[in-house]
Amino acid sequence: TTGGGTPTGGASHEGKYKIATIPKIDGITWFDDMKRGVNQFNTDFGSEVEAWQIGPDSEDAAKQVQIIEDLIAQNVDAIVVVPNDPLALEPVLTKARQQGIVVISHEGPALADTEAVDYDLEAFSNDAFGELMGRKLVEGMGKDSGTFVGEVGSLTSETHMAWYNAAVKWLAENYPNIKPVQAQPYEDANDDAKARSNAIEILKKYPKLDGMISCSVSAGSNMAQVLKEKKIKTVTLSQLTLPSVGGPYIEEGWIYSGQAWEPAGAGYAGNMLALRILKGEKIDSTVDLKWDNYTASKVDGKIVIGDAILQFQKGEDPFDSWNGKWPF
Amino acid sequence: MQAILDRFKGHGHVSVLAGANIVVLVLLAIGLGSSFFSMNNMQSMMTQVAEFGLLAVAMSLAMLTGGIDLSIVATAVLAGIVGAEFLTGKVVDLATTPAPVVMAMAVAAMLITGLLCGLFNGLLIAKASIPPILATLATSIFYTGVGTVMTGGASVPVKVKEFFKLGTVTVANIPMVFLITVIAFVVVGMMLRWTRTGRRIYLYGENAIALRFSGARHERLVILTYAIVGLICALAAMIMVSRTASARVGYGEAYLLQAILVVVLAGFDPFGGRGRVSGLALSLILLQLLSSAFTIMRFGPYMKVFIWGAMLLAVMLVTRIMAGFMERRERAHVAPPGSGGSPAVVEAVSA
Amino acid sequence: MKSPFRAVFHRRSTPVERYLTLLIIGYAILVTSQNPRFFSLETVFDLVHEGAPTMILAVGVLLVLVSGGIDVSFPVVAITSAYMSIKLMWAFGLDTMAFMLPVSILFGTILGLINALLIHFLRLPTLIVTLGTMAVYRGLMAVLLGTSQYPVAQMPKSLAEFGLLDIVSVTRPEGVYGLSIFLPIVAAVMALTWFLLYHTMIGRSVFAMGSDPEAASRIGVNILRTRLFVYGYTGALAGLAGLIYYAAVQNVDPVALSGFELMVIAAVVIGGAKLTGGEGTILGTFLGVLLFQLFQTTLVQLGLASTWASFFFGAVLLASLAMIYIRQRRADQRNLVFRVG
Amino acid sequence: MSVPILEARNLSISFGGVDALVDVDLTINQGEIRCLVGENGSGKSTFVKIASGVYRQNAGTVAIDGVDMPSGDPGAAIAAGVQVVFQDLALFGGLSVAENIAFSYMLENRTRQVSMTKMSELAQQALDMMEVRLDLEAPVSNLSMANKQLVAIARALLLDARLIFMDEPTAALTRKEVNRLLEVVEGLKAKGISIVFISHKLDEVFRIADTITIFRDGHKVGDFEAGELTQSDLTFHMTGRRVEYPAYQRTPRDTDGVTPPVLEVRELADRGHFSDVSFAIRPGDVLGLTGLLGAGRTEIALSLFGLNAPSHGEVLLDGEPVHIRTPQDAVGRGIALVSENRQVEGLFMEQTIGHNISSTRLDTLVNRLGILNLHRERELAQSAVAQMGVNNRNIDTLVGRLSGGNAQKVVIGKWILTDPKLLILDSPTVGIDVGSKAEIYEKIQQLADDGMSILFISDEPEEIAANCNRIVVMYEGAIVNVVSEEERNQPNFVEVLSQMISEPTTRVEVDSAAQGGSQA
Ligand SMILES: Nc1ncnc2c1ncn2[C@@H]1O[C@H](COP(=O)(O)OP(=O)(O)OP(=O)(O)O)[C@@H](O)[C@H]1O
Ligand SMILES: Nc1ncnc2c1ncn2[C@@H]1O[C@H](COP(=O)(O)OP(=O)(O)OP(=O)(O)O)[C@@H](O)[C@H]1O
Ligand SMILES: [Mg+2]
Ligand SMILES: [Mg+2]
Repeated sequence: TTGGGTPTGGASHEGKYKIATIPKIDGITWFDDMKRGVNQFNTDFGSEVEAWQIGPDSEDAAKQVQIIEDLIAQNVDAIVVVPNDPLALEPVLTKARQQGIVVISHEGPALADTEAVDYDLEAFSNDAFGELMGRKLVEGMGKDSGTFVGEVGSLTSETHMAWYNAAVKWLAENYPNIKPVQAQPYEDANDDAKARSNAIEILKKYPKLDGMISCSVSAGSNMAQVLKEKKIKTVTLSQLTLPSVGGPYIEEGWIYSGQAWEPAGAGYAGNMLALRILKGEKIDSTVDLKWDNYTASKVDGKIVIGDAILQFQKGEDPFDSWNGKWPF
Repeated sequence: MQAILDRFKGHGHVSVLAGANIVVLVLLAIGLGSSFFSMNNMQSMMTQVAEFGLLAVAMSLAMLTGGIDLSIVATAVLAGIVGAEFLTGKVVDLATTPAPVVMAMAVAAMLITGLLCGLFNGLLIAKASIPPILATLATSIFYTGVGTVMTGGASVPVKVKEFFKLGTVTVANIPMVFLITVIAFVVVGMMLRWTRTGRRIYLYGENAIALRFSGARHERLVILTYAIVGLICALAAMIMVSRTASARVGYGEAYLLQAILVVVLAGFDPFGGRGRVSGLALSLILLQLLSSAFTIMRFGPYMKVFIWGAMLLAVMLVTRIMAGFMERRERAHVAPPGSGGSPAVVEAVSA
Repeated sequence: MKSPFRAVFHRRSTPVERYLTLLIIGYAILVTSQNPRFFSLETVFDLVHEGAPTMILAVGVLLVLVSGGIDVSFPVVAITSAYMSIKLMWAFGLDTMAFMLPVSILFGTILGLINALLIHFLRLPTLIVTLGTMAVYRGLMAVLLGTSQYPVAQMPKSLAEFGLLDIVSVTRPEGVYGLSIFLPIVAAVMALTWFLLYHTMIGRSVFAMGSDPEAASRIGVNILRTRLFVYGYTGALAGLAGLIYYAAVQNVDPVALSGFELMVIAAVVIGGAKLTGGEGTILGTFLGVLLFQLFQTTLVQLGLASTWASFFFGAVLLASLAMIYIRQRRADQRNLVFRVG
Repeated sequence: MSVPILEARNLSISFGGVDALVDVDLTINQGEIRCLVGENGSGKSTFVKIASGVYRQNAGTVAIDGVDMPSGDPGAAIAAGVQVVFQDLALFGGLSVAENIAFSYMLENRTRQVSMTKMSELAQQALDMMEVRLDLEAPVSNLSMANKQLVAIARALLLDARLIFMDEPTAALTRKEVNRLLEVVEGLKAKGISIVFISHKLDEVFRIADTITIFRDGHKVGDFEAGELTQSDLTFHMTGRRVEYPAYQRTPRDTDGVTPPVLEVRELADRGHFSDVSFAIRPGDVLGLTGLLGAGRTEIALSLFGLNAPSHGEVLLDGEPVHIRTPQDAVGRGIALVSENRQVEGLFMEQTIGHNISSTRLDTLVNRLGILNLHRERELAQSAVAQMGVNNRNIDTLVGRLSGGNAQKVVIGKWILTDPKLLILDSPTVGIDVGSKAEIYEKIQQLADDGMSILFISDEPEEIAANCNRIVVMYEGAIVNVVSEEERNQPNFVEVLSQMISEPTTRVEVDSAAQGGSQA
């Protein structure tokens, strides 16, 4: 299968390829790490590309649209974007592609169904990621019946919901007696204050809770924090987290299992994918994006999927080998 | 002399802005060369300035009355959501209704929503005498709440493809959305200059009490003004929805403070009664030039924030100093004793 | 006979205070009917811990409103000062609250004083001036200090521990609930502010300036000094609130609280502070913040999605404003006072 | 002779186009009572404000005890022992009586900690000095004008001031209250305190003044020993001429008694402001409405203009009962109001003369689309400017640059353009020069002659006597005297009228000025 885009660059391109990476927001740990990947890429391929990252100061799709408009006007060759709101970016990205710019999205699989991107890059299969969350929850609970609660950034977040639904489905099939307390997960808008007050209220409302699956980083770490404050040891947390945020809780035992992927890798791989398309290379059923766990990324239609799930828990690598020096 | 000073007071700011624009353009020409002035970049800037420009002109109207509207973005977003509900097929069946009909309904829905939001603001301000800043603070929270409850915070996708053509279509190389904004500016500018309502808006901003004592329906004027503000926000909503093919709570939040900034920068008096649409246009152009240049120069976002803030403070400082200078000039200019050449025959006697 | 309220506060309760009290009681009953566990000591303890930073910020906002101004820069001042104090703490290697607290408060004060000077000499609406300083403070800090976040593991130990310090705690089968150290801090802030506002000359000058700056200046109130006090004190409170916020959420995020300014102002306004200056009570502010906090945290208990929070808060704010200002409008009509705006 | 307590040299200040003070020298000695007199707007209050540091002068110096004072620093003046009872009082409406009185004292004494008890004690002490009782806890906004005045004086008394300026402290007081105040003033003098006393009531001035300083149009005319002047000398120096305003005589009309009066007010009442007010105005009438400050005259005017809904009574226009609910109603029915506060209610200071004048006529200047006919607007403005004799004929001048008199002509001009049946003038000559005053009188009389009905509100007896053919005197919201045309034509009427105003509770017989039974 091939992507929808027609490579415009090709060997005849003069000068370096300009590839811009646009994070959801500038200056937070996650995207600082992604910038590390972009800079690494810029160093590795400095002879043929000029790669940089530029982002807005708040998670506002309007600001991403503006930046992309400016980049289009500047005739960059490729754009790698982590959209705040994939749908809202569709028109401007479509416009970019019409002007011959290669567009790669990350964490925006919905865009793969549109003309807005050449490819969407996912670090892993969302189903697999969700199943792993479910499996780790059961493992941590150590029993095959009980209740859990779910929390996502927002009910409309495509990836969060994909993970959560996959986890629920897997649990229903394999452990029918482990049930969610309510059909829908809670939402925290990726906001720490909101996540914290949710955690407090959830514990008040469901005193007999056994576990929690959180698909937003804020949800998990704040629950862990509240459990720690209230010294509640009966709730198992299986969740998306960053080592820098969740690491200490894992060490102290408040979080059982954390999952993530490396932002630097996503940044690097996204740029690599863009470069391959720019150079007119054919994207086959697998593609090597030159970063660990992306060397044999699967191509499924317009979605490129790596194998970059990071799972960490106490007593196992890579968590133990990091030993407090969390990379991101 | 006096007349020149008076004229400068009215137009001075506009000429300063025009000068600043020229300086920036020259600097950009030297620094960034022709790439900055490419058709591509011009179109891009026009597109970008479109929706924000509308919000700014809405804010400027509120400021002319001596008020402020903190709900412009919330109004635009709510109007966008209501319109998008049509365009996503929730209200009408897209399969059976022809696209132009759906689009007309959506646009009407946006305009009506905007108008209602504006009217409500106006009523709170005029009939309940709530200070504009508080009334619109409350409604901005409330409209956002309504939008959130309607959508659950989700993005409402536009399924009618023709609609988001509006966001990309160009007429003679000029983006359609930019033309809409230009027309809005011209219409507002003409309204302020040539119509009774426009005149009254200035008078109200200058001295609301005197306008009331002149026998004008001052409350109706306020309601009307905020309704127009709401309507302009609805236009902005139309552009937003077409450019992003969706509507969602939280979109464009940063526009609010930027709009205040650009309007103050344009020489509008926050106390009301003074400001020109031409100044606003210049101020918008200046900001857009700089903003695009900053992206090209790869400035981080916080650097931009800092520069905007510093610019606002600097402009106010300069204005303050200029005003002080004018005052001193006036004092130095000694008027003849008494009330001037009164034709009255007064037998003046020395004591 | 004196009402119990009068006996405690030595003044009549304001209509806004009465209406807010009723509203809060009604709401509490509603929530309790849905979840009896709401009516508990734990709820109070949680409210104290979660609401502390907002409450401290709100007291500062009250002061500004009473003085006839409006300040939108305080969340940025709060975060900037706290972040700065943490950076400095690392530079000196003194991981103790005894260092960070005064430094953060000092920075807050300085930023507040800058606000005051600009407001005084630019003679422009306080909103516009603080809008400018807000952008400058935020931008400058991000450019100079960076925007790295420090989650619990990396944040200063003493700060993280401070956030978890309890003065008493109760152990329940469901967990341990502690009454946070924030309680005495917030209480002290409220008491100090009350004392300053009602029992010192500078506080009375704030009221005088708020109700009629021209008259105040004529009888010899030093307007500049009063402004320096108002914004300096508000900045100091912001510096304090910033650190407490970091301690409470156990996460140092240099861009937190953005957009929070309008919410806090709204809460204070709900509590009856008037934008025209000279009016506002600490009790009203407390009730406004309490209501805000309740809406933020307890909708879950009502089985409503949190998406309703803005809707309800906006509606209550509108009702509050309508009540305050329609009353004022009637009085103005009666007394033939013609007001602008 | 010891160093004078206050010595001002070459003071000058101007506001926009108005020179409020020009090169004024003034010396005030220890323990003297100095009266400043001059017409409205002659610069008396401005002098006070400069001397007390409220305004920063453009030129000149103020020395207290021989020491030059910093310009524009009220704190310094207060520290030097200067206190002011301002014309507009400068009280804090929201704060209590006690706090208002004690505030300056505590500021002055650098009190840090405020105690409500201490404040009440201080306030009581000050009120005792004047032998006055007031509710100390009540907010000042609830007090009557007279009581507010007392609070402001008490505030000054509390500070052992060495020089107290009192700017028209008696304007709102009855004769009885005035007497008590003057006793207080004399008591202060006995303690060696210097008083600068400003009043328009010349009898008061002659009663207490040691020296009288006369201002005219921002210039000091001179200092006079109280004994060396007569009332008419004083008036002459104030106005710069022998005031002989031509008295308005209404020409009787055929329609008199046939058609109903243009305006008739029957038992009109408005709770808290006025009650049981009845009068009628025929075409060509100039009805004078006079009384002390706070008598309720402005409230009546506002009621007739739709800005103050009366609680009781009837208003008839041309014999038809009407309800005037808004100013639009009023304007639509041919009523115009030249309101009391020119700067706030009458003018857009930062707009041009043209825009100010057209502001009442915008509805007739537009086509169906609401587009203004700018050409017609200019014509109208031009004609109004010419008609009113505004000195600056350039209608693009900002109104803020005009002198008070010319600005007032603009206000009257904008209303005359609407061709009203009833023109209400509320204190139209406050703060304007004699020349403009005479012109305005002339214009008013001419309009009345042409058949307009005019309600003329003023507290200046001369002006009322000269311009009105009938007069209503009010006190505390009620009519206490009605003067007919014949009575007005009596000689000596001005003095009689002054007495009617300042002794409202006493029945004044017009012919003999003898005292009758006192009224409730
Ligand atoms: N703040 C001001 N701004 C503009 N003009 C002013 C100001 N204060 C005073 N004036 C003008 O200065 C002149 C002198 O005013 P001032 O108040 O000193 O007169 P006055 O003698 O006290 O009159 P009155 O007897 O009416 O109190 C007037 O023309 C007035 O309109
Ligand atoms: N007895 C009273 N109690 C309370 N307030 C009063 C009383 N008498 C007058 N006032 C208030 O004092 C103010 C001054 O009165 P106002 O100016 O309206 O009266 P006026 O007769 O028009 O006098 P002038 O025009 O000379 O000022 C008004 O706001 C009025 O409400
Ligand atoms: Mg005066
Ligand atoms: Mg009056």
